[in-house]
Amino acid sequence: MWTVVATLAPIVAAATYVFGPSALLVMFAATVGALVIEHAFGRPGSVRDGSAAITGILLGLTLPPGLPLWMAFVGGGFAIGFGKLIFGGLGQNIFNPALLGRAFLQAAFPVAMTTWALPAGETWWQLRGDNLALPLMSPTVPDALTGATPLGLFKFEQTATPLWDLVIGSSSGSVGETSGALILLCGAYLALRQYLNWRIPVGVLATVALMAAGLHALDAERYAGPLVMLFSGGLMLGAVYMATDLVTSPVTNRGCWIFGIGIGVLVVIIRVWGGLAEGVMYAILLMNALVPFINRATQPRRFGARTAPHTP
Amino acid sequence: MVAPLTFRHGVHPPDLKALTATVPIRRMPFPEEVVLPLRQHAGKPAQAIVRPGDRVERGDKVGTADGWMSSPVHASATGTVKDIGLWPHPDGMYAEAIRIAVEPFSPQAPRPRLVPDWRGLTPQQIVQAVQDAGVVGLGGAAFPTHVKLSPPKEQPIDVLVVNGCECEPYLTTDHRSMAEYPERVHLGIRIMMRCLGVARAMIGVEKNKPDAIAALQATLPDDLDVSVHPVTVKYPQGAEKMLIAALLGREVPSGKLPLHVGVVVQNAAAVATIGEVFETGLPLVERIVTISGRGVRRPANLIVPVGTKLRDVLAACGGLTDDAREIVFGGPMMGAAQASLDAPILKGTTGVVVLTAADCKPPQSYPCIRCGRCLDSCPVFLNPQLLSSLALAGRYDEMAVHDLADCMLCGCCAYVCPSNLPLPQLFQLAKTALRRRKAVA
Amino acid sequence: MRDTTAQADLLRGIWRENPVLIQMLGLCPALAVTNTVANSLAMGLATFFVLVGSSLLVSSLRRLIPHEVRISTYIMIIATFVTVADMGLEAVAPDVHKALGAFVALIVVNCMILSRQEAFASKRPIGRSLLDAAGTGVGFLVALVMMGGVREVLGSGSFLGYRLFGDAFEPWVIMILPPGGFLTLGFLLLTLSWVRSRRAPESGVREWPHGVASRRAA
Amino acid sequence: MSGDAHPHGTSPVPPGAAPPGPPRDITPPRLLVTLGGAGVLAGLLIVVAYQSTQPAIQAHKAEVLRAAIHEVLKAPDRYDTLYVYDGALRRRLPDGVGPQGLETVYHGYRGTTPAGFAMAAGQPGFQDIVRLIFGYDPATRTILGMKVLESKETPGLGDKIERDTAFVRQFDGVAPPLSGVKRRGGSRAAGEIDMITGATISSRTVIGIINATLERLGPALERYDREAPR
Amino acid sequence: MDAWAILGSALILGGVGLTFAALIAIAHRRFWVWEDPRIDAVSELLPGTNCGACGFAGCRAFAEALVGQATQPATCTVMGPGDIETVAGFLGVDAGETNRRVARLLCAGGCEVAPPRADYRGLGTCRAAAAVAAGGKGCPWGCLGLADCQVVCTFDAIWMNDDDLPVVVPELCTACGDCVEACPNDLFTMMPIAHKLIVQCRSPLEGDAIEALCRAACTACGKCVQDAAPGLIAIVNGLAVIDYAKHELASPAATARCPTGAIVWVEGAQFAERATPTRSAA
Amino acid sequence: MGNLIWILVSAMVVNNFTLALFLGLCPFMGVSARVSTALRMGAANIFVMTLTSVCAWGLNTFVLPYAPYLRLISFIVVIASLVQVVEMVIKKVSPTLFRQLGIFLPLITTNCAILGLAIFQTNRGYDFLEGLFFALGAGLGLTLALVLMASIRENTELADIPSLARGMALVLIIAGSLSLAFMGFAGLLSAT
Ligand SMILES: Cc1cc2nc3c(=O)[nH]c(=O)nc-3n(C[C@H](O)[C@H](O)[C@H](O)COP(=O)(O)O)c2cc1C
Ligand SMILES: Cc1cc2nc3c(=O)[nH]c(=O)nc-3n(C[C@H](O)[C@H](O)[C@H](O)COP(=O)(O)O)c2cc1C
Ligand SMILES: Cc1cc2nc3c(=O)[nH]c(=O)nc-3n(C[C@H](O)[C@H](O)[C@H](O)COP(=O)(O)O)c2cc1C
Ligand SMILES: Cc1cc2nc3c(=O)[nH]c(=O)nc-3n(C[C@H](O)[C@H](O)[C@H](O)CO)c2cc1C
Ligand code: SF4
Ligand code: SF4
Ligand code: SF4
Ligand code: SF4
Ligand code: FES
Repeated sequence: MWTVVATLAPIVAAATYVFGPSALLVMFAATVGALVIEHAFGRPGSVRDGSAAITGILLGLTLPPGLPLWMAFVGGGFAIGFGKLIFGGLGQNIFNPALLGRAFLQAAFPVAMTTWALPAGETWWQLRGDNLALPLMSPTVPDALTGATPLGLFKFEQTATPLWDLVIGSSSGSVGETSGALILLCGAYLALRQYLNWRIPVGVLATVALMAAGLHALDAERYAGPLVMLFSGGLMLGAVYMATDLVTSPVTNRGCWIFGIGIGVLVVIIRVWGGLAEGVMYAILLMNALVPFINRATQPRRFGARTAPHTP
Repeated sequence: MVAPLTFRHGVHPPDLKALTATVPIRRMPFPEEVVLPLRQHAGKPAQAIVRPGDRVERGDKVGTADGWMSSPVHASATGTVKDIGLWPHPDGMYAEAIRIAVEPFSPQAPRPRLVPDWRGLTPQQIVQAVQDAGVVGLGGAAFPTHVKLSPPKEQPIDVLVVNGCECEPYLTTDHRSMAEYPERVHLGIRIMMRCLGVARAMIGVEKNKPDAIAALQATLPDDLDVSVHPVTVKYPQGAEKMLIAALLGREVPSGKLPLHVGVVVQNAAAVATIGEVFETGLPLVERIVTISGRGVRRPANLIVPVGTKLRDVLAACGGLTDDAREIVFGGPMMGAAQASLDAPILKGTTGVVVLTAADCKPPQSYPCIRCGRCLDSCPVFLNPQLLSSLALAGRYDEMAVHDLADCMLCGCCAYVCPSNLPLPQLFQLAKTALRRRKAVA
Repeated sequence: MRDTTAQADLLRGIWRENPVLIQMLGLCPALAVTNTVANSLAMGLATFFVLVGSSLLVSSLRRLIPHEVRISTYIMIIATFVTVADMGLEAVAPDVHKALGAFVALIVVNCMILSRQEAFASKRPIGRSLLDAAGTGVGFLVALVMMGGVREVLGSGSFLGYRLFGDAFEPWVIMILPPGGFLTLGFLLLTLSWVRSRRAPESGVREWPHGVASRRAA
Repeated sequence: MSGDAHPHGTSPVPPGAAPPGPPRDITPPRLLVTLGGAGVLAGLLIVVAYQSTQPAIQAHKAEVLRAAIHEVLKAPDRYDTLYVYDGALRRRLPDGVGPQGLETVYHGYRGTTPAGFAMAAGQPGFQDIVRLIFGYDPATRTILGMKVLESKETPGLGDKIERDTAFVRQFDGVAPPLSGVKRRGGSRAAGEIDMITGATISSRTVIGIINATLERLGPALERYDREAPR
Repeated sequence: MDAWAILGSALILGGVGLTFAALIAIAHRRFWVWEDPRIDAVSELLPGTNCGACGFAGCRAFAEALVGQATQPATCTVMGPGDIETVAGFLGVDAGETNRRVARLLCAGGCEVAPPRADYRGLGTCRAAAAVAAGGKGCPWGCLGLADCQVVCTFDAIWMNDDDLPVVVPELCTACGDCVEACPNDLFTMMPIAHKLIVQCRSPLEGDAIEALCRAACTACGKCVQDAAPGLIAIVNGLAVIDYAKHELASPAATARCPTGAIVWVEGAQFAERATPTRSAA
Repeated sequence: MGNLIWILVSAMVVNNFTLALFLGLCPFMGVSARVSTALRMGAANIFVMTLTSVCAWGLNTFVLPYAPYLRLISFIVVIASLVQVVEMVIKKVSPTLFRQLGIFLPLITTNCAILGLAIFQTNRGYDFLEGLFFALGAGLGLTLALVLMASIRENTELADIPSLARGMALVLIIAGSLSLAFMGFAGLLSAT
């Protein structure tokens, strides 16, 4: 698990570079929240297996940089407590804890969770929002700092964002929505080290790309192109780090294909026809709920089940 | 059809065979006492035909086969029967065993020709001779060879497969026997082909034994269709179903035996033994055993009288090192851990591996994280992840539904499991539990 | 059903067999309308009225009602009271009625009420049935107010409309949304069983091993 | 038979009462009497309740409606209810046609001068149907006001369409067709409505409802307004 | 209007009621399946643990059997005498006589008296241990002390004492037989609580051979055979075997000279909390 | 047509009866332990809901205009009686199915989901076809929720749930998580 933490380091660094100290603070708060709960209610010493840390960091990566720290902390706690420990701790949970934590935050504090800070310009050291709002108190957002996410812009204001900004991640969005290229790199490494099943990210990204291409061909005005779709929002992070959570993804390879493709389809549906600008989180959670089913449906065919054709 | 020369899934554990791969086979001195359990083979135990106080000579029959699915036991040393009673068995329980006090200064010369010369015997007579010689499989289950040699009529056999893979780490028994006694292997093959009336024999040897392959190639008989096949080095290549898949591309139906696809599989050492038995006329009273592992001072390939106590065998190899931790009969993947140094070497004991603390997996293990790697390693394509969680919940009947019976306890899943779960142990206990239930019902 | 004293009949439903927290009956209203304490109270009272009323009628008619049509009859009786309650509420407190929406009408099908008729009122004398109904009704009310309390305090930062934390408080909107309902009840149950486990300490059962347990060496 | 009278005080059915024999024959008459009786009884109860509560309820309903119209028509002195019948507004319907299921429009007057029309309509929003009422004056071709009647939008986001006065005010006196824009600050062109950040969909829904309704009824309104009886 | 409304509604509802009464009456005539109401009543009286110790598939099945006079209330091992009486009285049948049985452990070799010969590092369950070199316990027949039986016992009738031996609390044991099924070494048997003389050993080994492994073992010395009533006890391959058919002849005397205390006279539970290899246990 | 689709989808996922509107929770908690049962329960629900929708439409068009105050009681009585008849039929035809869903049939009859369907359909003035789609969507949504919950619960049986959470607490929290996930469908197909 700590290997995974290590591969997250460059992404964290990039996020800090783009969004300034706020990003670091938010991720830190989320991780602390996760670790505290894990330590309080988890099995003795289970903090050391590193999974709680991963959950926390990944949660942090999915939050807006300007989020008050206490919210991030609450999110981390919820993710571990209700997302994981309730099910019996490591390896037993159904839903991806980090995303469950995010879903909780988004439903609890929709406003704070949909006010997106602009990337840090020359004022790098400046906080990207009211990070330091008192616990339980609402943030006071300096309006100048906020903007809309590329997806929001496209969906609700029909204004596209230059692709290059997306690829290098210099556009407003959640902490982790930085450089897709970098995330892909780390993902490739993890896949090589067999920490994740490459079929899932490939399934997700390919599906999204194909569907987006199709729609774009139909009506370039209404539907964004495949590359924009791929590199905008949390898709990269989700496909590489969240959908691939070993625990909450299918165990069979065929299952992983189905899982990945399903996520891809849902992402496109929610992004294009849904009420929300971004659908990765919900897509993954919904597919998580289906995993028991998928596993059951894709049992391997045991050796010798085929009646031997041999007749000497 | 084109043979793939390997099978799907499986794992690549480091084969730590270097310790003994080049060590020539040597004979160990006779111990003061040998213990001959009557249950050394699959099937019914033999029945003692000697009494305490009797004097027996090396090769004499001391226990007779109890019916067809059984095999006799022969004295592996000249001496007097001390006692017949319960004695620690390598399986951890106690079992009826004949204890023989070995005569200190006996030449241990066997009586001449206890086994008839095979030439001029009919196949049936040869099979009978094989049973009387107490020959059983030396590759694992110690299955009585004569049973294999007389397949039911309705099941025509067309190939004899000699299993020289020896995929377990450390072990070099088959390797050395093939390298040093290729003629015996070929003689054994000749005899078995005669009995089975098959025209074709294939020897499967993993590529990591070039000298054995060379030796066998060099001595190939020109009047028989025998071929040597270097197969991929992968565990469990030696599992007969996997080997058959590799050599012939045939898939043994689950729950069925090799003979259902017209094949008989016999382990290389066992074949060599058959050759030896008919050559020397001495029944199966000793076998080649690899004593290896970092926990033993002088690893070796020994010719060990059947029934020699573990303690004596180890002594013959300079004893244990200080950090020796765990003693295993068979290989580290499938072998059975030993609790008592009094347990005797059996006919089916392929090797003795002494693991140091560094070698054996740490006991600490984590909950399953559903990574699914076990599914990708299981050569019989089961779902160890599901099976293990069912086992931990004690729901054995559902495990049976999920083909627990097909699990051959090869240990691939445990080998890859990042959570270090003792999966085969779980499956083993589930199997025993189910068997008990059936017995009760 | 064991023999019971009058007092037991009354108290049972309030806590030990609380319809919502223990028996998991009548969950829909318990989750749907408890986003504020006021609504919870209104709902609880309406249900109480219906429960008592119909228990009274059912147990007094219990000898006349043929077994085969009992369900229909009970429902008819209950439905009558609900209609009355519905109209009454709408006339007296239109805003609350609007807030509760269809759920006042849905009291008819509150499983709890029917199950009380089936399990108790149809078999016991009037007095007992009334006690039982009252107890259960109060139990329901208690549960609803607990839910409503948690959800309103977190979800709006107020209790019965009084703001508790001042204006800067950031409401936890989720508590008012559907997931909040489920999570709150789940959390309540957790707390309850925690309290219970505190009362009756674990009988030192060894936990079934996860992974490998190292055996004590002798 | 009372349960607690039972010797063991435990059984709902005392020993004697359960004839282990064939089904005790059930008599249709008894069934009919019971259910019928219960029905009649229930009917009486309900109607009494109905009679006694109706006035209050109706009054309240009327009051709510009045208040809404009052708000979106900017306090008219009176209003009369018009029905939309085959594409035209009618004060009274031809005989034989009941008011059920007909769309209603309220025509307000200040003194004797028409003060615009108020009409209610709905469309799916972010969560569920959003229903609102708005006032429109064909003479000036401007919207007079908008009020959300019912919505299940998210508290804190979507429900700003009713709570956020800044948003609601925007509708006073704008000229349809409306169009939603998202500009932070800056001035608005004619017919532009600044949408609520974080609740674009709800905002759009409101705008959509008004546009659609006017598109549907606009002509009728104007015609009626022209030949309206002063 | 009022009068009309009232009458109308009353009529409508009455009509509705009538229609459905009729409908149901018909349906009822054609489809009704009669079911003895006493079955419900009885199953309400039963404990509802569905343990199956009565030999029926759960409490309701038992209730049906009871009503059908196919069995007797007392065969339920969970109900106390009072409740059994209640049921019997309710059905007006005879309760039947209770022969309560409890699970007895045929081993006294806890970790103190029967030490391990090897250190077992594996899954902490008896089943798992038994599969690996008999769990490394000196006596492979003996109790492994890893508490599978305690885990399966749904009635919390088993707890492990300081000596890692399972202690069965007779008052709680319902003879459900789960522990018998659970124990990999078949160390539990169901015994009538009346049987007080028990040989707590299963090893066929004799004399020093076993005493070396377990200080509480039956060494087959035969002293108990002499001390007991003739024919009550016999030595059968390495074990003292009691003929329970003759149990009424039994007396604590038989345990008097047992060198290891393998044979005991049990009142109540077999072992004490702090177990020592004493002769007759608490 | 688009309208019909929206009604279906909205009733199925956006405003899922169980996860968003809290209707029919008792059966949802009760029969969601096994997937097989959940499926059957779902089927039963779809059936009864369609039945209900038709009844409600009938009553709304033919009876209630003349006696509005009888709405609730006539709904419930009609539905209840119809389903009791169905119940008897099933009991006769397939005793096994009856044993599996037996006690729940009366519960279905008188469960919030059914009556709620009727009431919503009335409040929104759906016509016959719209009503059918509404019922279908609601039924499908209910089945979806049931089956998802069941498959998850079967999984958690194998996990060692902390003793505190065993039973309903866990089920509720899973339900909460599901309903969180379903929020992703919010605004689907709405007029954007
Ligand atoms: C019950 C049983 C019956 C068998 N019968 C035959 C047989 O009739 N002929 C044969 O060639 N092998 C027979 N086999 C031997 C198997 O093919 C296999 O060689 C033996 O089980 C040892 O395999 P292993 O070492 O992979 O466990 C039998 C095995 C078992 C367990
Ligand atoms: C996992 C596994 C690995 C095995 N590996 C070998 C092996 O390496 N060499 C071998 O001769 N037999 C091996 N066996 C036994 C063979 O399957 C087969 O039983 C044996 O070759 C039959 O010959 P025998 O009857 O002389 O033992 C293995 C069995 C299993 C289940
Ligand atoms: C929990 C939650 C509730 C929401 N509620 C609403 C809502 O009631 N109305 C709405 O239009 N959008 C709602 N949104 C949708 C998002 O805010 C969406 O991003 C927004 O409509 C886009 O507008 P923006 O580009 O100004 O952020 C909600 C989102 C979430 C996560
Ligand atoms: C490639 C990879 C991705 C992971 N993604 C997540 C994640 O999205 N959320 C999470 O809580 N844990 C994640 N984990 C860590 C770990 O699987 C998880 O936290 C715990 O198992 C609880 O689900 C991930 C682990 C790996 C190896
Ligand atoms: S031990 Fe069984 S389950 Fe595991 S890999 Fe081998 S055959 Fe498959
Ligand atoms: S390899 Fe181990 S951790 Fe991975 S799924 Fe299989 S059992 Fe679970
Ligand atoms: S009696 Fe059996 S199950 Fe119980 S602890 Fe001993 S060995 Fe384990
Ligand atoms: S010898 Fe007897 S008493 Fe001792 S451990 Fe073995 S079985 Fe138990
Ligand atoms: S209260 Fe809604 S189904 Fe029970």
